[in-house]
Amino acid sequence: MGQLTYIEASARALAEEMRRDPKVWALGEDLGRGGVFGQYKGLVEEFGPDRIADTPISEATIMGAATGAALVGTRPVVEMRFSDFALCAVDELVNQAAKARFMFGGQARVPLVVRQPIGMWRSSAAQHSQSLEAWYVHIPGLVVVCPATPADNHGLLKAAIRADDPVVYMEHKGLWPLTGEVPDDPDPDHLVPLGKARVAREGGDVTIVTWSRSVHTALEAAALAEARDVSVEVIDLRTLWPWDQEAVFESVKRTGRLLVAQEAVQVGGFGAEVAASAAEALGRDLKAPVRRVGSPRAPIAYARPLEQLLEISPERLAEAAVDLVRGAVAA
Amino acid sequence: MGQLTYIEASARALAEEMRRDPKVWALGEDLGRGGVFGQYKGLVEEFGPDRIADTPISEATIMGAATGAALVGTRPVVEMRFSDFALCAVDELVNQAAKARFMFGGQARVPLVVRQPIGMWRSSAAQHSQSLEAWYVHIPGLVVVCPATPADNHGLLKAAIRADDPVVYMEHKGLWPLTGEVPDDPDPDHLVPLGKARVAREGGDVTIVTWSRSVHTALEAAALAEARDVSVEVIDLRTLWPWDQEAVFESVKRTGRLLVAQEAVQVGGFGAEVAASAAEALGRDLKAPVRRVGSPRAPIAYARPLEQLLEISPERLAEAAVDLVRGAVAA
Amino acid sequence: MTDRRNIDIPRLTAHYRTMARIRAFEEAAEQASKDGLVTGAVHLSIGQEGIASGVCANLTADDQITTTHRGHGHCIAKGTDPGAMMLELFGREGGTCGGKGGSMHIADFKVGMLGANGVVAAGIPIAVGAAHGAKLQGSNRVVVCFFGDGAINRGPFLEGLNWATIFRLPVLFVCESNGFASTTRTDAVTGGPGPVARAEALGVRAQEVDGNDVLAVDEAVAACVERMRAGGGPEFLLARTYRLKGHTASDPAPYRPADEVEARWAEDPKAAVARTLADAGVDVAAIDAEAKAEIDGAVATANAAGFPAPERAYDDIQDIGAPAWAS
Amino acid sequence: MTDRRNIDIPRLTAHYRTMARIRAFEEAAEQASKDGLVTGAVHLSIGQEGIASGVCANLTADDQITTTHRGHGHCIAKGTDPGAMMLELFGREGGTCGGKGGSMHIADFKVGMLGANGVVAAGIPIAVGAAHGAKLQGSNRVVVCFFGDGAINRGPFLEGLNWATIFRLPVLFVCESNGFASTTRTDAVTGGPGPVARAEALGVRAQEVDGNDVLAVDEAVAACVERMRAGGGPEFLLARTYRLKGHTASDPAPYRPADEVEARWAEDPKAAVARTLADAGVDVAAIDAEAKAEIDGAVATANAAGFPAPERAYDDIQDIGAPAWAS
Ligand SMILES: Cc1ncc(C[n+]2csc(CCOP(=O)(O)OP(=O)(O)O)c2C)c(N)n1
Ligand SMILES: Cc1ncc(C[n+]2csc(CCOP(=O)(O)OP(=O)(O)O)c2C)c(N)n1
Ligand SMILES: [Mg+2]
Ligand SMILES: [Mg+2]
Repeated sequence: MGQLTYIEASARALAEEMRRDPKVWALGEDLGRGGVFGQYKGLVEEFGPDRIADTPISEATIMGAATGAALVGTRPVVEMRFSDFALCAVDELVNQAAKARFMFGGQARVPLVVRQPIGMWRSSAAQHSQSLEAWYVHIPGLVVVCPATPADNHGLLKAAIRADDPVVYMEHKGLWPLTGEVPDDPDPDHLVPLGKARVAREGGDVTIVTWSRSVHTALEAAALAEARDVSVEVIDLRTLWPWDQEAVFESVKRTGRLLVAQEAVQVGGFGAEVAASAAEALGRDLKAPVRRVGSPRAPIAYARPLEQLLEISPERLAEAAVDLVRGAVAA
Repeated sequence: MGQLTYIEASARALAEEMRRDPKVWALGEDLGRGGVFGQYKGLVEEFGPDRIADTPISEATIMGAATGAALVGTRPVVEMRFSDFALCAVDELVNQAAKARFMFGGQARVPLVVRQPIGMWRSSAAQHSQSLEAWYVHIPGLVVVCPATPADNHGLLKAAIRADDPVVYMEHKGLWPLTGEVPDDPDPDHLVPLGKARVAREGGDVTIVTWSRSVHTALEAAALAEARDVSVEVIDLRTLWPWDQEAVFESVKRTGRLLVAQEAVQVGGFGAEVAASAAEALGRDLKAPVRRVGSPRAPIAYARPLEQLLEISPERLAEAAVDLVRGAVAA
Repeated sequence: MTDRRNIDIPRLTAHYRTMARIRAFEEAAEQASKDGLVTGAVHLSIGQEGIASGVCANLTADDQITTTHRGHGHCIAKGTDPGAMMLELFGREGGTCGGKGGSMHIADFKVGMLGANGVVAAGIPIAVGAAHGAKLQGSNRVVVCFFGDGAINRGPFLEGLNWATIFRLPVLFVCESNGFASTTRTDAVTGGPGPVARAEALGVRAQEVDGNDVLAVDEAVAACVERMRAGGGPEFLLARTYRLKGHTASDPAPYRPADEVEARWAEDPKAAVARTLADAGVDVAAIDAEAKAEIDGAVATANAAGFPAPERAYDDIQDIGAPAWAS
Repeated sequence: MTDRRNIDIPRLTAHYRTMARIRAFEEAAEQASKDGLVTGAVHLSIGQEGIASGVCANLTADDQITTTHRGHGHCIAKGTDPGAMMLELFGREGGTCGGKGGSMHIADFKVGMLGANGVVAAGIPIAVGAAHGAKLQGSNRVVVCFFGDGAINRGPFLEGLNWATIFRLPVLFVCESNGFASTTRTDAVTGGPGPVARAEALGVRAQEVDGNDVLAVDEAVAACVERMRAGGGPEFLLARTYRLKGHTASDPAPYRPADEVEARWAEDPKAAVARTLADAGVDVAAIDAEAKAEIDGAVATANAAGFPAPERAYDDIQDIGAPAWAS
């Protein structure tokens, strides 16, 4: 095992897959100089400019050309830079890439990964901070992945690249420098399977279901709650579609309480799907009503104190977890 | 009162508002010949080609130019033809129009309506049938309206045009020919208020919350359920953001049961927000777990029998309503 | 028609056969739409057959095309079986896409037909990407991207042509300029000197051709394909034609004068070829009859075929996370 | 510098004052960014001041502009108070947007500054729409749309210019060609003969100018504005310049050779004006000092100012359906 940052883990994953499979290539703006965050550092030197392709600022065509190139048998990894810019390429992703396999009756597949860095980060303001994972979960044909750790950004990116369908791969900008263990000399086929959640912390009183950077917030909240004698289980979903209902339901059945934590706008966020599904399936088995914590329905402000206000804090999450348990006891 | 179709009601609403306020204008493809569905019939004759503007096939710029024109004080009504094509203009709507007022600290407003016809309709297949209302509900800054009747397509469109923020206005293609009463010689200021639901049918055992064309499916389902001694209340939300929580919660508190019915893909659909909110707020007051009915997470198929399979039927909805009541009795 | 003295009659006859099959298909599709047998929208390419045939005659089976909502002719010219296409229009089992796509999403990957498209101009980046794929794969296949004169006002036109230029990709962009985008005259919404100038400004070698002259199209495209195979990069062809029918099979097109349409019927590219061939002694009526028989058979087969099984609505979505079918 | 014999010294002095204020602002913003006082990304327009000043000197208070992520200079030249801008960069109360937008979303509607933009090319349709609004309102104001050489590869460039042509709108498109789009040389990703040809192919009257020569810009724009006010429709100006700094204040730009940058510093447009004015006896050091004093004050004020009240995160979202603030 070795220590890698979240960003290094992704670069290694991509390099490993490119070595393994000559059909894999990457395209996007500035990749030849390592990409805007350095995710592609060193790759053009190893793989050359055909496979680490610098593109014009043409998001629609980056996405659309990747779709065409995938339809004819290559395996593109698309870099969208900020998930917000992927909004310039929605027809290409949602109307074309996601639907081609189905519309064409299974004649072709669209094996591509579209990397869409998400999240609030250093006063990036309203057009560089969004977390729109809920949108892509709603679109048939797409797989949606949100890694929270370096190990997952290695293993999930590899799995995503090997998937034969379009995968929306959302890294969190705030996690780039996060360091963690990543298998050093891995079995080249060591992947983190898509669709499987991870129990990030075990607990017995309440289950926090979360993903992406909020996993770390939830872990901090769990520590705070523990100090108040509330035992929190934290489930890192890792893949949002398909999400691991089995793992979530097993845990919630055990704890009797579900708290969904998300950085995204709570209204219409993916947390609604998790909460609604649990409420439907587990109904009266719950010891307390399901609960969501997320961002208010507000554009993301620039000023750092306002931006921070929109982030879910460990304190707020811990409070909600404790409330759920205490409230249920009282009920 | 007079009988108008849903499509005629919208044309009359637009004409009335254009007469009232010279700042109102409409833009989109083919409007000068009445628009692709005839929603603009007769308008260019009355208002001329500057105010009923024919545009090139440039959805991004239709939306973006409308945003610019709204910022400087005009009130554009944008026609997107099929909501699916609005996916070519997402940056303009979501990153620009929805956020400008906030990002600029309230210096300017973006009073525009973007009409996005939705829904399955006569084998329109995967790229002409989507119902993506959930996406826009998730975006701060936007109002989202889904009229279900001719009267509402008159009163809500007028209210949307008078709103000072961007309104995503989603008519259902399958409702164009629907006939209904619309005030004949209305008080020019008779509007249907945004954000207020309508009880489409009263009932005591279970509340179906729905919108758009599914309101009519729900009404048929209610009749079927009645024959099985289950009394269904049908709430037509009309506006999805802001949605009328008060009306929904009042009803669900009374009936103790909530069924959300939507034509959209159920996974990540707006129904998840309604169901999760009700589960959170009403919790153990419910006599049965919340329940959603919607489309499977599948692209919309062309063949009519497959398309119909994806639509929610009155039978399926009635079955779910009866189940909810019987299941609860059994529990 | 190109200079008659040097006409290659066998080649022109082959074109005529393709054009007759397309025409017969479109007329049958129109009728089936009017009869309510085809429920989805149908966009006819009647009057534009010369472009489809002239272009695709220069392609090998490996070469690929993308097309638009008005793509039946391109499919047939590229080698798709009209029987499977008619099944698709009828939404039946055995259709090119198993009845799941319909007219606007016909695809036939085994003949290099990478898909029609319901979104104007959306085929452009896809075609460019297919060519990018060919380049990465070291293949010398070429890609043809068909689109209408309405599509040149959407952003992907600029992005796609620029992309093809900078990556020096073997894509032939064919703009079928039929005068209309739905009910709108494209002249009224298109600024500047025209499509050729736009393409050249994006670095793409461009030329205009009479799209109603199949041999002129054929000749121009032969040269384009040769240059592309030699690594010359993208090409653009503006093919002028006219949409002889309405926007869809159910559009009577009241927005244009009858005499305008009548004058354009006099330039029907199929009739022009028929006259030349008849002069050369070819039995064009027999070709027409054969085409009609083939398509009549396709309609009969489609009409008799079953709808796809309901579980087909749930398959070919994605490997993981697809909904489960439970009758 | 344009022919020295006919130079209007007072006008050039006014330009110099504007350029000096922009330069001082950018240098202070760079420092504040390095000091961690400005948390969001800052894109400096150092070396591009001649374009901002040359263009905006021809606009009235009613005229409007849109700009990009690299828009500080345009704001100052259009009349926005640098003090309010600095407060905005610092995310403080009193900023142009109350601290809610930051550098990439500065707007100042009262001086016709309709907003910077965080999305490349997104200002193009907005500017076109603002001009469309002017036409509908019967106003004779004009709109200037600033964007970079990287933006001409996005679809809105084509759509927006075509739109301006067909509706004959008074928009001046100014492409600031500084050689780079982030770390990428724009030459490497831009096909064809260049921006002027692209604009002309879309029906827009276009010309190239030395963007480092403020008087050349001024003169060209004066003529553009005159033609636009007379109803001549859209205009395009390609202003060649160089991005003397990195992409952002934290980009050391290792991807370009030091001697290239050094050579370009020798063409610094501000220094060129300073030389001319000094020759004419103008005290440029005094202007520089005045600019620096103004901006130093702006920084001090910004640094001392309070952050916006937390409830500001919840206001100015929308009239109905906004989240409630509950401390
Ligand atoms: C992005 C988008 N906008 C609008 C439409 C609706 N639409 C379908 S075909 C068409 C006209 C297309 O004109 P053109 O490109 O000239 O092709 P033609 O129909 O003449 O073959 C329009 C506007 C669409 N399908 N996609
Ligand atoms: C649609 C979109 N894609 C990518 C980016 C990231 N980005 C910000 S500035 C920039 C370079 C822009 O280059 P240019 O237009 O030449 O402007 P300059 O920075 O040189 O002023 C890029 C790629 C963005 N903001 N928006
Ligand atoms: Mg056309
Ligand atoms: Mg640049």
